[in-house]
Amino acid sequence: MSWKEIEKELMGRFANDFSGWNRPGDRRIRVRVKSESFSAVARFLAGSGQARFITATAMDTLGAFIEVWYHFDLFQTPQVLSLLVLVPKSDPRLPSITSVLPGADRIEREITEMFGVRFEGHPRPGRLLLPEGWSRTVPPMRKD
Amino acid sequence: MTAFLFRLLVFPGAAFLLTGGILAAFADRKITARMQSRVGPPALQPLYDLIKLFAKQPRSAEPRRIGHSPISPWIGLAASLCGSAMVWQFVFIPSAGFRGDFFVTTAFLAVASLAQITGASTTRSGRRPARQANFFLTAELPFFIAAGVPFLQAGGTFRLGGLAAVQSAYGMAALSPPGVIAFAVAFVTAFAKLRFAPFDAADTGLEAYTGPSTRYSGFPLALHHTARWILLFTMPALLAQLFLGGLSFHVKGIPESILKYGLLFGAFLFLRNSSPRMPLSTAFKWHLGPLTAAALISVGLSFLHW
Amino acid sequence: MRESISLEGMHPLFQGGDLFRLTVEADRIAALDIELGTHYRGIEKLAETKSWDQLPFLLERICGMCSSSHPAAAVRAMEELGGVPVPERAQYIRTLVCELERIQSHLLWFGTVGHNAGFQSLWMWTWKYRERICKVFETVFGNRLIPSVFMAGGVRRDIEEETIPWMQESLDRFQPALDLLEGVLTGDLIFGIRTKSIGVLSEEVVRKYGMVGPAARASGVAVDVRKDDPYFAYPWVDWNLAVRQEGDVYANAEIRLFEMRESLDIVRQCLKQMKSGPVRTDLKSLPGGMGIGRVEAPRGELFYCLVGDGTHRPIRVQIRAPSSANLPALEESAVGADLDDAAVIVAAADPCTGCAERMVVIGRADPFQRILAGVELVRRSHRKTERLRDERNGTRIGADSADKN
Amino acid sequence: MGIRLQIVTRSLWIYPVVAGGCNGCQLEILACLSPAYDLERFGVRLAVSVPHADALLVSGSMTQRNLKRMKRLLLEMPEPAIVVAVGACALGQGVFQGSAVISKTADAVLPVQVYIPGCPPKPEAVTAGLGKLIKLIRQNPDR
Repeated sequence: MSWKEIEKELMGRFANDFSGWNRPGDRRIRVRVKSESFSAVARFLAGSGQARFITATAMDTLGAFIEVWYHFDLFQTPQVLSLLVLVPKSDPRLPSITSVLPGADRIEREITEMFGVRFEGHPRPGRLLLPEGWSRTVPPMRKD
Repeated sequence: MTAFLFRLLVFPGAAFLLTGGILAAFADRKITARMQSRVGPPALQPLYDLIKLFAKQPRSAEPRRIGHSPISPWIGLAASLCGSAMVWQFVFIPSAGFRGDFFVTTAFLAVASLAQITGASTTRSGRRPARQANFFLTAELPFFIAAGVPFLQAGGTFRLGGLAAVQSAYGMAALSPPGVIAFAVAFVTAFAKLRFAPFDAADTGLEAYTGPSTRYSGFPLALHHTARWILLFTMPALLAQLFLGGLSFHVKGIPESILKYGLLFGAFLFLRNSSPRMPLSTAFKWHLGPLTAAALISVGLSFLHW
Repeated sequence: MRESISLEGMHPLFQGGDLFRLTVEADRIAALDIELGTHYRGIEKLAETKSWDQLPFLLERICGMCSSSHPAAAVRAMEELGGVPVPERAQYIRTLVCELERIQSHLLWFGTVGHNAGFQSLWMWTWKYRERICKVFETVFGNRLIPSVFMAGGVRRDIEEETIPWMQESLDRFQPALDLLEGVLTGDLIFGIRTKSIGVLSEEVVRKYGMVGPAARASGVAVDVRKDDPYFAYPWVDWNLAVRQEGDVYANAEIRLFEMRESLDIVRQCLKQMKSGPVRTDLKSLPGGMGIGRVEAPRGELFYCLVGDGTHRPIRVQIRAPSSANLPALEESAVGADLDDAAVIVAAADPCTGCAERMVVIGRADPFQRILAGVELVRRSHRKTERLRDERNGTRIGADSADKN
Repeated sequence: MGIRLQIVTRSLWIYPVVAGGCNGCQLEILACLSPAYDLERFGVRLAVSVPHADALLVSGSMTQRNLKRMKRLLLEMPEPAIVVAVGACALGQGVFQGSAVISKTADAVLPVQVYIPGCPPKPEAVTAGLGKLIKLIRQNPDR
């Protein structure tokens, strides 16, 4: 299956969950995904065998949401697919994708520690491991 | 009595061996450095190291470990001194040998090597050194069998002292077909006794355990090093005595002896510095398989008077 | 009997570290835990306080071994963010620096694998030749390890025309290193025994964990950012990608040797093709938005995601180092290997903790409580056995006394 | 103590340790032992483990997680023990100044006797630093 077909199927299957599909330059694809359907998209991408999970970027843009970008490398193309999931600060929860993409294990724990986003269904949610005796209760990368 | 004390403490004994050991250690480090295209340590560097280690004092605040009870370095040093003193005595005074002295010598040398490994049992874990000791004994087996070959050829007296005289009369053991095989086997297994790569065992631990001496410090470590250096000093002499007609110190024999000793010593260092270490499991198989078989074949051949 | 071993002091670059913990059962590795976090310096947070221009100086110091790849990826991200054009000569210089760094990093790999296999001389020999690369860096850019050439929009320092013949000569004098390593790979029986079918990573595992770099290419997955997402001067020079199927340490060595050859070739081509011209475009400020930069560091794909808000500073710097993608698979692949090979496997995975720990924090309980002497470990495990036995018998006495000890 | 230190200068076994940093200083210290510089000329050797070491070469920024470890390493070294701080990070936090997890310099944690600046210090600088240390001890053994 080539990426073109995957893209078509992705658009067909998750048309209602995607918004703002844009391409800044010919090598990047950015799209927003609804947080409830994100794990289905991730499972689809993992199953397609044409995408490699790179990492996830969480950031606090001082709004009501924490932005979490999931980056996928698409094989045989120079493209990077970035999926944006918005997590409300009032209830920071996301489904864990570690079971389908084991490479996400560490970055999910890292985001938990640094941003306080809980990943539900993570197989071994390590507790906050900044230096021992890290006393501050606010996750260090949060800006509020 | 004085003659015995002199032999024990000065001439083929402690003082001579210590000097020889330091020289051997220096030669080892210098040749290794040259092979690695470095300059290498100044002369007497091993002596400075020893003095320094004797002067070091473990901190009192350090948690006590059994590794610091200096029993096995003492045993190692004592055995290494006794075994080496015997070998060198037979080199210099061939008449000093007695029937079966070969067994006594090899037993001492075996204990010396073994004590270095038991040192490891007091470090991080007891299990792995047990495996190393096991391995060491498997290396000792082919060595022992192979070392028996020249004695069988010489009439089965197992007298290390007189072996050189017999060989000078009837030719070197290493020139007969069983002797060649036995020499090769003894040479390879000597690496295990010296704890040199590629055929050694104990330092395989260095890869995972940083070696038996890792938790010693100061005085016990100095003993440990001395025992090892003395073994290194003696091993070429032992092999020469067994297979190459011995080292002789008559005027016309000196160049030949130096050549024999130097070649053996150089061969040890060259091989050790130009190849990685065998994994323990492979070395196990080598020792118990082909090497023991080759040693047995050479014994069989020498019974057939080849 | 299970026992726990720390590989402290095993890796010459991480002496004193307590990074790898092995659990061993009957001389086989039952588990390998990688405990990062001791080198965690909070760089991603710190980076938010630096201006765009200061950023490369901080990022270079994430890791001394891939000190050029980090700023390279960062400037790629910045240039994508701002749409900054980069002069051709600058691209050649960047490529050259990255490739020289790859050569020295791969040499280090050979050295550490040799060291851990008990081949001290190989360690010394590789350092001898690595020194030549350092010398080139020092002469041309002023620092042996951290050349500080990268900046958004170009390079900080030009290569003077007079030094180019000297550089070419230095590279020619580097050739013996490759011949030496070739000799070790093909001619050394014991090196073969130590590395063939050791630490095998299957293609499946590589894909599952999303591994990158030489480790992935040794297992038959042809991922290389230089080919997939061409950048700098890579499209303009001629080079090949090596892929092996075996996935063992030996295949890793072959891949790295091949890459060193190719890198040397790329550097020569860069020196030949470089035309004089400007080496940087001035950069006033960067707009808001997200920029992604990827480069092929010596250990694999290095990923940067920079977010700016139009001011002179980034508001988010996200770094994904190749080691943090490759090391998790090690925890799986090392299981079942012989204890003798543990050191070689770990060295061959090319752990770069400086990179991996710039952010990732992994670990369980307080590590300092677990640094125990071997005797203590054995005693503890005995105690635990007793406790478990007692628990099974319905008594809790053993457990209580064990806790008091 | 004085004589002991004098002896140590003849065979200084070093144990480089990274207290949370980029390994650059570590690379340069190891480069000192490599063929191009070869500190073994002066009897300097790489110690296999801390109990063998005479000098602890600390490099890298002291991250909070490393503080206890550094103290433990110092305790394991037999007397006389010398501590050398190598590189900008160990001397004064270097480029990581301001990070929340780095609060101390090496000399706030360990009894540092010699400072070798640089980011990373060149092998020549490390060699010179150790040479100065040796000279200092020989001239003034009681410190």
